[in-house]
Amino acid sequence: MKKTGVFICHCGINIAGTVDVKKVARELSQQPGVALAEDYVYMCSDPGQNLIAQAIKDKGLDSVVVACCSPTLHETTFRNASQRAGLNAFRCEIANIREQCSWVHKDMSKATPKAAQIIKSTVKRVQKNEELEPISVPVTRRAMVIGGGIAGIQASLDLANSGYEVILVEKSPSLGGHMIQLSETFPTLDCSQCILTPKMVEASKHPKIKLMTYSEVQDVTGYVGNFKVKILKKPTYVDPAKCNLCDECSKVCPIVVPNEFDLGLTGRRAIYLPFPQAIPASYCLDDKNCPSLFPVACGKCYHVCKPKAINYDLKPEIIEEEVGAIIVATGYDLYDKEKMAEYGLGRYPDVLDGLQFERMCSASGPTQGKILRPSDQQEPQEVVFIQCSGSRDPELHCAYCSKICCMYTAKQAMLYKHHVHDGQAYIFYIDIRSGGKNYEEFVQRAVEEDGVLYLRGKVSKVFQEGDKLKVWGADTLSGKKIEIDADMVVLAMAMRPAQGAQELAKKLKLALDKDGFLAEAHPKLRPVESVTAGMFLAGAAQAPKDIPEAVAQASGAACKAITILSQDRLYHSPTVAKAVKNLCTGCGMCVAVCPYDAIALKDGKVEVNEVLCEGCGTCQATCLRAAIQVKNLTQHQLHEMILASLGG
Amino acid sequence: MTEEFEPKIIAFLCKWCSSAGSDLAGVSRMEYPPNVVPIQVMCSGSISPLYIFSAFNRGADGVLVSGCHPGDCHYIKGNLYARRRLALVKKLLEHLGLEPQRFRMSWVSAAEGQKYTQVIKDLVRDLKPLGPQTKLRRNV
Amino acid sequence: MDKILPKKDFPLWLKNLSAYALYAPRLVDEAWSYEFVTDPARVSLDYPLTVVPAKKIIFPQRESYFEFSQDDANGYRLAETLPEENPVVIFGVRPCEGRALTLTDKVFGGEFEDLYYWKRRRAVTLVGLACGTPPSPNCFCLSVDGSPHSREGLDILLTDLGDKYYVEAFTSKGEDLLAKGGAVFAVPLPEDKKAADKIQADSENKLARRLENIKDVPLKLKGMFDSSFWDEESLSCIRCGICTYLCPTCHCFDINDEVESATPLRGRRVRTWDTCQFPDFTMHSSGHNPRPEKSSRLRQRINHKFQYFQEVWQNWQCTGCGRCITLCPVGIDIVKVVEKVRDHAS
Amino acid sequence: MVKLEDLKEEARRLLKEGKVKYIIAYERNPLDGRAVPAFLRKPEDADRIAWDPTCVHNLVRFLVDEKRRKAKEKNPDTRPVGVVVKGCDSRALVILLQEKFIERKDVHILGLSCEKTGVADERKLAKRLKGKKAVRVEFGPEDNFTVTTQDGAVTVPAAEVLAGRCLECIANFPVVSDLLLGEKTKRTVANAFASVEPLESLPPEEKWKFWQEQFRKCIRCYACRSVCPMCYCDECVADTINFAVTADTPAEEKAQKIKWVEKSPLDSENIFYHLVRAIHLAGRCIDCGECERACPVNIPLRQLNKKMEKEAKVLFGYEVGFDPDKPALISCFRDEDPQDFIR
Repeated sequence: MKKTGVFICHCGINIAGTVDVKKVARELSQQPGVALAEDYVYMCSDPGQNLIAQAIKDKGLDSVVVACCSPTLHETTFRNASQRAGLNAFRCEIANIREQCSWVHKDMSKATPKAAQIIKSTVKRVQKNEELEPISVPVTRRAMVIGGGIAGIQASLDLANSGYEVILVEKSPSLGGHMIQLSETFPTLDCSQCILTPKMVEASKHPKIKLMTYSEVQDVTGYVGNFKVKILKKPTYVDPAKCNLCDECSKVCPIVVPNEFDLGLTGRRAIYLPFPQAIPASYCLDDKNCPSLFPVACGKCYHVCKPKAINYDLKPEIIEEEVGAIIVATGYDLYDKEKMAEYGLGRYPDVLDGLQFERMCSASGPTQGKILRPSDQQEPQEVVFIQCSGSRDPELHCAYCSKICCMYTAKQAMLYKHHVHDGQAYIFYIDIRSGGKNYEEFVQRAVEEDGVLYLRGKVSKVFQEGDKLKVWGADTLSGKKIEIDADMVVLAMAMRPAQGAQELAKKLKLALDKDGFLAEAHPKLRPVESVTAGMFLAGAAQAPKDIPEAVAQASGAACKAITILSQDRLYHSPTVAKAVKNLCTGCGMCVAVCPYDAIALKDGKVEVNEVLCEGCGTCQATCLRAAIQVKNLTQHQLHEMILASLGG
Repeated sequence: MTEEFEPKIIAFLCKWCSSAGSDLAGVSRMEYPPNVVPIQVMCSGSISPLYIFSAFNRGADGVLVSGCHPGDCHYIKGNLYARRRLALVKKLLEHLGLEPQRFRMSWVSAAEGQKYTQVIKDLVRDLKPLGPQTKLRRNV
Repeated sequence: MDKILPKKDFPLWLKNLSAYALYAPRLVDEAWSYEFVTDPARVSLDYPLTVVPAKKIIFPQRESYFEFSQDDANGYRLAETLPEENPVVIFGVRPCEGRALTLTDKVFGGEFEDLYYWKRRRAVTLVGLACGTPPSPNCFCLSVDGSPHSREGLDILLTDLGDKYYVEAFTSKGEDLLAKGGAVFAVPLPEDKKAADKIQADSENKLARRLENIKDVPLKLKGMFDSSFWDEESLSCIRCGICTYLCPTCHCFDINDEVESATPLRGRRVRTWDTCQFPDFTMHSSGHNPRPEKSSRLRQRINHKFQYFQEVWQNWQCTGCGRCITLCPVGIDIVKVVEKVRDHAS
Repeated sequence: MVKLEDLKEEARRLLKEGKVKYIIAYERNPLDGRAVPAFLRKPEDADRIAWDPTCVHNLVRFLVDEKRRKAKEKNPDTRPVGVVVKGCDSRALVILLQEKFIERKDVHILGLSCEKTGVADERKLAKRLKGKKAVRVEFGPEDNFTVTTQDGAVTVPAAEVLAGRCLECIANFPVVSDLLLGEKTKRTVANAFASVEPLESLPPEEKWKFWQEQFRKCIRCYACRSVCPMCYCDECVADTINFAVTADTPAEEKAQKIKWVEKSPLDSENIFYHLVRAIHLAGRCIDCGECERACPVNIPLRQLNKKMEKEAKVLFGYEVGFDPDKPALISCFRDEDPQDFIR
């Protein structure tokens, strides 16, 4: 016979005011396997906890039910108390008779039997609880950060400065991400490159950071604290240690392709320096565009390279690393050009996207900071900025708000005015969203100081007429149709997850939200954690963000990663699924439903990775044969609880 | 005048949303009928059709399964599996001739104490006129 | 006591039997079944064979042994739930089923009488119906020591003479039943007797199926216990319970406690039909199952009917009703199996 | 028209060349003309193969036995087993493949097209013949069956005696096979769920009355689950004792066996059993109709399974038993799955 102790808390009058605790205690003491049932005014008080501990020792209780408030409040308290008295913590369960009973009923004659039933059901459960110990796994105390933009750099620096080794993986040849492309940043108008390059340098020089540019994550296995990753290191064919940035190679290279850094506003050679401040500071031979590499047919760059930094024989390498935590900061890309045909992007040379305009404003950009029409290199006198190009349009484009466009459009209009004092900037907008420190003031400055004309409404069409761009729109405030003969149109394109992020998410087994951004574990309370334990999110990979937000989240993610890396061992709740192998037929339905990839088939039978399992029990309900059960909430226990709840 | 029929209801509440929502109803001192015995599970996705059949077999007059709203599931998508599985259960029970009101599913978030209260009130109100559930109930 | 009953007066007789619970064949969803008679006027014995044999009334699929309870006031309590001895009449029972009851009588009788069985058995009067033509294409009663007009186990035998029945009562229960009919019965004329005799005699020639020369089968079976014959024969068996549940001679049961409420404890102990064809029939709690394969279970069915029962009771435990043949979803044919045993080169 | 000789020839070849372990096919019982399952091992056994409208059985069921037998063998013969399948049977096989219970390499599928007809419902046929005994039923001419009784042969329009499942068939020829005989023209049915509609339209109380009478008849012989290729669990909810135990199963695990349902044929317990069976077959039942055919007391079990098949289609756009690589109905979901019943 089981020896269960039932401890009923009065919670002052919170419970005892509506539930006849003495009566419930009497009733429970009659239950099979219940060795004693006692009530006390405050079970969570020290004397209350001592009462439980004493009873465990004196009566040799093998399980305990504390009938009190919600388990979210004192489950840990009572489990610890039980443990101190020598009872396994998992043999203590809470019956919630306050929030779910005494507080919601007034009639004692009805609340009392309900409380008794809740406790009886809990008694049935606890009597079948296994003794469990937290699952413990060792931790590899290093981290991997994927993405070398501002978020990735920040996360890496925070981790490294806390003493943990970091592998920073960036798929392009240089650190910097999109931030390094920007001219000035809102709301302070400080130069983006000026504030970012020191951080890039710091990251590249940090003894704890292993920088892997031009590299991509190929495969991730393992689990929190113990990931094994395979990283593909693509060859740049140029040894950064030897490259002295003389530019001779580029000069002789016969191949010209659009320059990604300038978003096609300029060209580059097949061997090129990504941008002047690139880290690592080295040229890179782009083997996709060099037609003469396999086999080597041209060889011009090799011949002119004095330091002999070029080596055509380099091969892709797979680097294997072990890490305990992973931060994903893969950033964003702009919405596809082709999808914004209605505004003529890609069709008319003087219709630019926001990033192209940034490059144009940048002192290091294609026009050295002058704002010139790509078509005729003339200063535009009328510039139309169109916000929400692709955002907030559930029918045709993205349903979500890209969040940063209101601010950067204001900034860009302002920058335009600073360059072209007599020009006119128009901004079409749906709403102005300027929530953020000094953001609203910034927008007001654009209107008041720089005379930017804000037009509330959508643009229906942009088309070329002569050397002008006709912009047809509506001002919904005045209700008037608006036609502007613009010299340049700048589209605040929607942000979408970076190219390749989806495939990466698959490799990492991360969930995506409906828009393809990485899904956080909880939208409010776990915003930097991914659904997979040990993997964290930073920056625009999770949702559109501006720089301060991306940096804050990156530091948050680093800190979350440190909560793992700072441990010698990780402890995990042991109420996880377990396989009942002799019932398993290997159909794999549980494998398919597991949100954590914690279940696998081995030799035709199910196997649970206890470290990955979160104990949700979806597998248990899916299995047709009861071959997988969550410990301490098994089908058997639920069956008994149902019976007890119905009074039988 | 006979005493008014008081239905016996089992409510399977997911720990993270609906049980928390029910806790909130308590904390807010909302009031609802005492006919429901809650059973807290980790996720609505863990509710096997067997539990529902069994509850009816053992004399439940009504069964409620409540989970997180779609997209809010603590376990990402358990509630979406539950939604599909329990839709089938509901259709099956109705095909058999069980009154549709007897099996109910709801989404109640941790913030929806008011909604939980309403769900229980509605359920009890709907079940009272039906009287005891005898169709699936065992009578040995 | 022989009588004549005009078919049109059959309901009148039934109406006089209000002291009895009456059962007669009725077509329910295309399947014949012995059903409680609510309207005597609608009873007709013009039917072939029921799906479930009459054993379901005497040896019901679920029989309660006793009720148990435990509570503070009364402590433990057991209350036997013997069936009440209300008289029952079953009409239209085929002679093979009557014979089958004589076999189950042996099993439930003897030194340790099974009261639950006998309470019902003694209360029942069986009005048999001779088979003028075989009610099933798979009838083979003659081959297992029965006949289409066997009186064994029955109280009354009706022989269909077209518009009337030739009625023979040969037990006191049967005679009581005739007495209750009073004037509905006429005295048979000699030609009635002759007609009945002829129908009965002719019926023996109408059986399509025979199972002959089976005298040595028990011995043969004994030698074939470990034969691979059973593997081959049982290949198509799907391990359902049709052959045994619907067999009028099969009588195995299981005993379970059905708990209605754990606290306070309330429930009853019941016996239910069980069958050697279910894999759990022989399952031990240790996990050992002496008859884990369906081959061993088919063997058990044949052995029980054609060897063990002979050894213990000197009778075949089969009355040739053919139900198991007709209703087997995969066409396993007991006649063919036993013939193969007979012809098996040992 | 399926040429039986082609099937026999292929079976003969497979057996002769030792390509298969054995072949599960149909043969005719000479006594009553009905087809029964046959297990062919020798090339000459192929002569026994039958193919006619009495080939009702879903022979895929026997692959479950084969798998169990093989698991116990020390040095199992790893050659595939040949199996003759109709369209519906092949969909059952797809489910077994989908659930990884059977591997494709372990089975050699001899597919037969039911073309424009299907199999006969024995009860309908008996009624049509008004007591006369069929000794042989054959396909053709055209959409008819030729039924031979003691009084000679008659032509019966197939539609009059077709099994209910065939009237609502959505795969008149196998969807997976190694050899496929007969016409491969997809037959379309106007309404694949017509049979459940009358019951669906009844108010709850009348539905209940219908089912109560049906389930009251149940004798729990479990022919329905025994004949079903999908009911391959080692241990069923309906079994009262723990099955999947071995000599070394610990006592705690044995004690985990839940008595969900009593063995007693009480209304409530019969219903419980059939409810569980129906929900466990949701998204798995391919309507071979064998449970309904095997039921000795004629409970219309297809009404339950067909209803679930219909809901899978209507609610979730899920068609059962066509694609072995698809996830099971209940191990996937769509964002747009209906939730109007959730409030």
